[in-house]
Amino acid sequence: MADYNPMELMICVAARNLEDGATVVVGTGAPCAAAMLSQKTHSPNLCIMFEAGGVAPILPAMPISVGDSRTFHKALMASSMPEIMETCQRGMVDYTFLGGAQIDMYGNINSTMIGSDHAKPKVRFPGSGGANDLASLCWRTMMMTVQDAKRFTDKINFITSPGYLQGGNTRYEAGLPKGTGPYRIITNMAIMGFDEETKWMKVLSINPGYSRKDVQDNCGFELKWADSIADTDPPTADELRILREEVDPHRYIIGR
Amino acid sequence: MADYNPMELMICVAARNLEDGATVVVGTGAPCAAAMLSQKTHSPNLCIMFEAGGVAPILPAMPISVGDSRTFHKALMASSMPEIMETCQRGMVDYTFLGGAQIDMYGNINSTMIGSDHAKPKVRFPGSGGANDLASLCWRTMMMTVQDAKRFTDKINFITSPGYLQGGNTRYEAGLPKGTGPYRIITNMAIMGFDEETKWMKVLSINPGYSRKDVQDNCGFELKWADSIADTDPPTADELRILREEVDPHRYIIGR
Amino acid sequence: MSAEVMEKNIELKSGVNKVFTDPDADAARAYFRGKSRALRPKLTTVEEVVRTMISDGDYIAIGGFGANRIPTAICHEIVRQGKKGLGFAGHTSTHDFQILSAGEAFNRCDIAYIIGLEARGLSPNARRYIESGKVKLTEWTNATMSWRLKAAAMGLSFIPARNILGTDTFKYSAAKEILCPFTGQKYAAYPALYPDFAAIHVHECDVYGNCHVYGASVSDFDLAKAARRVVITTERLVSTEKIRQQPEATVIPFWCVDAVIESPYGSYPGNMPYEYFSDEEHLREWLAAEKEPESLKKFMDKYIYGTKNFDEYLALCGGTEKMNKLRRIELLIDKK
Amino acid sequence: MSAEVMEKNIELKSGVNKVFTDPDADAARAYFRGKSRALRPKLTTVEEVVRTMISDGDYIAIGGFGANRIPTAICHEIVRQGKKGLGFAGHTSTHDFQILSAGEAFNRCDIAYIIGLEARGLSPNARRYIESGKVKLTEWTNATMSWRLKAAAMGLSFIPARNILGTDTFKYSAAKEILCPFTGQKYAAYPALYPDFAAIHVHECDVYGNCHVYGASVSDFDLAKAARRVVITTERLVSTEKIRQQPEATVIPFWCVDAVIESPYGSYPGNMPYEYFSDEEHLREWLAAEKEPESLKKFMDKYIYGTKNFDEYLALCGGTEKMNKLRRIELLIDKK
Repeated sequence: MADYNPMELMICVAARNLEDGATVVVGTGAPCAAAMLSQKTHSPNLCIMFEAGGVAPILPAMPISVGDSRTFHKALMASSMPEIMETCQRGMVDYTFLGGAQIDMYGNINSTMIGSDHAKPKVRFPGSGGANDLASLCWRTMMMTVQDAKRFTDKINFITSPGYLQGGNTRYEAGLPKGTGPYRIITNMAIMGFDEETKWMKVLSINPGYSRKDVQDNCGFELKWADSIADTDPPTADELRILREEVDPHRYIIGR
Repeated sequence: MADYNPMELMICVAARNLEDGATVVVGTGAPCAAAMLSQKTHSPNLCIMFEAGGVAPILPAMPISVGDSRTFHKALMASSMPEIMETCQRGMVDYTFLGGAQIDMYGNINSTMIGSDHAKPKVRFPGSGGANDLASLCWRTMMMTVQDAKRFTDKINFITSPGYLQGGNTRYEAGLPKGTGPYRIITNMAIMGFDEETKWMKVLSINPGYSRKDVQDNCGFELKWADSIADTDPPTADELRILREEVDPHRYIIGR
Repeated sequence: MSAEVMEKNIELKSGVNKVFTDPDADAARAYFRGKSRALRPKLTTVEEVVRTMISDGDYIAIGGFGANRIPTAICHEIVRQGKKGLGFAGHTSTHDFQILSAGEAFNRCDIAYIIGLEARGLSPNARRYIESGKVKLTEWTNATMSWRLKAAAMGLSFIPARNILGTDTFKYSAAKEILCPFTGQKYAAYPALYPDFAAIHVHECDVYGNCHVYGASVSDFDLAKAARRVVITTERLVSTEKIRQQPEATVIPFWCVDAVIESPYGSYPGNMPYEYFSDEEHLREWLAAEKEPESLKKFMDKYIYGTKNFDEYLALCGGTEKMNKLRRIELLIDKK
Repeated sequence: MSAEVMEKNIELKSGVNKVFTDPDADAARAYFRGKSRALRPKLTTVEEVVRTMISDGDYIAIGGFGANRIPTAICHEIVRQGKKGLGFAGHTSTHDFQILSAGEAFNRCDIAYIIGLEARGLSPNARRYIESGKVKLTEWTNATMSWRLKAAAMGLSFIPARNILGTDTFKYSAAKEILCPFTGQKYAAYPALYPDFAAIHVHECDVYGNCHVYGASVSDFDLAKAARRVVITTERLVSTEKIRQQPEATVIPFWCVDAVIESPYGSYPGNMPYEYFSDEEHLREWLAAEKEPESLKKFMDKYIYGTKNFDEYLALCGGTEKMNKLRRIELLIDKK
């Protein structure tokens, strides 16, 4: 078995979830790496989009900003933020990736603040940026994150970006587009999906080297479990080689 | 005094109403000729716009269509219909010209149909096109038309484009932008404005060779009269020369 | 929402006519979810597109403005294949409307501008067709149709605007009055327009459908997004390398496009900016032929039903020599 | 409107925070009616623009995305002239937000993205400023801010959209829920954003303000229309003849623009597409200096308060040699 770090594992798992011919809006960092790896393995025609307007670039290097020159280098289109967001709203974007300081059992994500007074936050983060938009409007939202009991919490301080809100049908009752929502939460320990009815986070497979107990102990709420829990396939030698040599040769992301 | 025909008179009068530095959306024909004449006499920086997207072209010839190549020949911008219409809606367009089969005392215009059954019109016309939009959204609407008692009617069959609707404040109560409305009706016989309070059509000046009686007899409703009725200044020799030699040398419009 | 606004809500007016298409954004999303966004070559033929991408009863829209930059070959083929019962977006339509009316291809129509050919006059046959009462009509305006397409392009079911209020155009539309929740101002609300099918003619595109358009764009960039199925006819194919050299010039992206057809002189007898001017002589021939149903039938037999495809039509109309002449007019080398 | 919909109206939610600007479309129209649309030369200086076109308390917006294609000189000068009490559109803002925070220039902020510099980390000083409670905050998102500007560019007072519903982002916004009058679907309604002032950096424009922009345009074309007063800084002036050669490339028309400034390297230390890459070293220097208020004061004294203008700042940062280096990175000749 190849040796790899948790970031490499998460990127490889994420890449496998992006099928050929799909559209994905990514940010900088790990999501962009996952999309690039996917293109270089099984999805040559995965269409990568950036919220500032870049569409299907030939990425010469990792972008530093989702609006920098690299995001539309030899692109098929350099458009605008409304163009990308409206393409999402129209239902033409399949996937996106989000990050955040907290996530709850329904996949709601906080990237705004810690504390209880919005006017004077204890800790302030950047806010939604495009995260709420992409979580609201793309068909399937994924997250890559290191798992711990503080981050995976049932006491989320602020719902910046919608998961399944209060579970069940509450997401659609709130007015968000039908059929959208969190799809996969990819952590260093496991891969989670969501129960079809309750929309509660549900473990689908456990990563090599971790146990059920590890996964539950590092989560601040009770996890549901799929009927049969698979072992996550570790990164293949090919995936690792391409990721290390072609996608992120300077280890900007996988070296973190 | 120079010899001229009614179309030439109307175009010259219309041109005088377009001041330098203003914006005007025009169609083909007489309005376009008026705007061009205005540029070549006193308003070199009159900005001419066409609803299909052309902005400030250097017109090499009379356009046949408001979307043909001439409307954006060496233009400052070749944009889109929403761009032009939204510029109007934002309050950046000063003038427009409309035509129609009927006009009433409040400046409402019919270019849709004659008859009473919308589903099976007695006579069908093209409909609004951009006319309703421009009448709704530009600051000041003007009309050039030959005057007769059938066309100037208090029994308009269909209000395609809004004038002052039922007079008074009804235009603004209906939700149309404040301060907009019909400004001048330029006919072969007279120039009309609208009463500030009642918004009823009001004669401002009478064209050479016509009497008050002519003007009223060729109007299907009772006209109001300004306190002092001026004589319309006839086209000057300069205006006529430029109109005939530079604006419409082939007499496409002034030869009608 | 204040009691005052709620009370006002009760008095809000609606147009009396029909919305011919479903404005529901989730229904559109459900369709778009299944639409291919794969970067695959899409070259095909006019015959194939009209046969497989348009069914009787579909609601269609045609790009361009008037006779300028229109996909004439598609309009001909719709008539040639005898499509019937279509819905039609009569938005800045002139020669396209004239062709489809000659084939009596549609039975319901959203009207912004119909039956006219601008300064050229009115189409006698299109006028007869509309006055016959055979076509269900809903009134709108050019801006309104643009905004209905924009609402769809944005993935909405409605959009507010400030025109048409208080007029019969509103009364015979399917618009509804609404109030701004922030200012209380009255607005017209328009239902999003998601056509089943759209055909757009462009200057250049690659085999995937990434398009360049020069000159005024009218509403075509929104139309390409709003329509469920889109065919691009293009003056010429260009390489994808050329597209990638200037990504800001891509105005319609490949994922909107289902089919691509190379169609030189494709806007004939209309004007194609920077390429060729309209053939005013031939357009006059159309109008003259339309005066009587008999002469129109003869004309249509000769030019549409009697030709196999658009190339034959071009040849009948004067071929390369005529096209060169129209190019010289467009480029201001010759006067028309 | 049906009784059912009316009943539902009563339950429609509103965000709890403030709209910092007047969304009223007629108020905006009244301003735009008086705005000059004359085709007149508009060349001026950064000092003059900031002195005469921005008053304390105004609401301002800055073009570009993050540190990419931003009008840095205008941001510096706002701080240098000590403007106070501004409202700020925190839309895709990074280095611009960092500069204005260092000058404590604003006291209310519409938030989409603030205090961060994307992959580079968070600005310690901007974070302190926001966590101090000195700044009134209303939450939005990137798309929402884009759509608020689009609503203004369209001349509306509101626009509907399908994001943020059900979240705390909605709760701490000033949005309102509304229902589609056609489908009954719930939407978020956003108030149009008409900023008092906007500064946008472009690649090329003429003396009248007709602009070319290459690469992603973010929301700048809508921003140019939405703002009451607009200044364009440009990498280089071009002739109006060049503008007229390619009218479809004009993305901001002259009538939106009140002032034009030639500002080569004007997006430094940010990235200008096709021109020069960002100066990551200098941006790290900013972040390091911000760790303590004392070191930030020293840094600001050196780079902003101690320089007369943006040219002096560029010289301090390495002048032509540095700019050439950044161009080589941008063009992929050198690795960064």
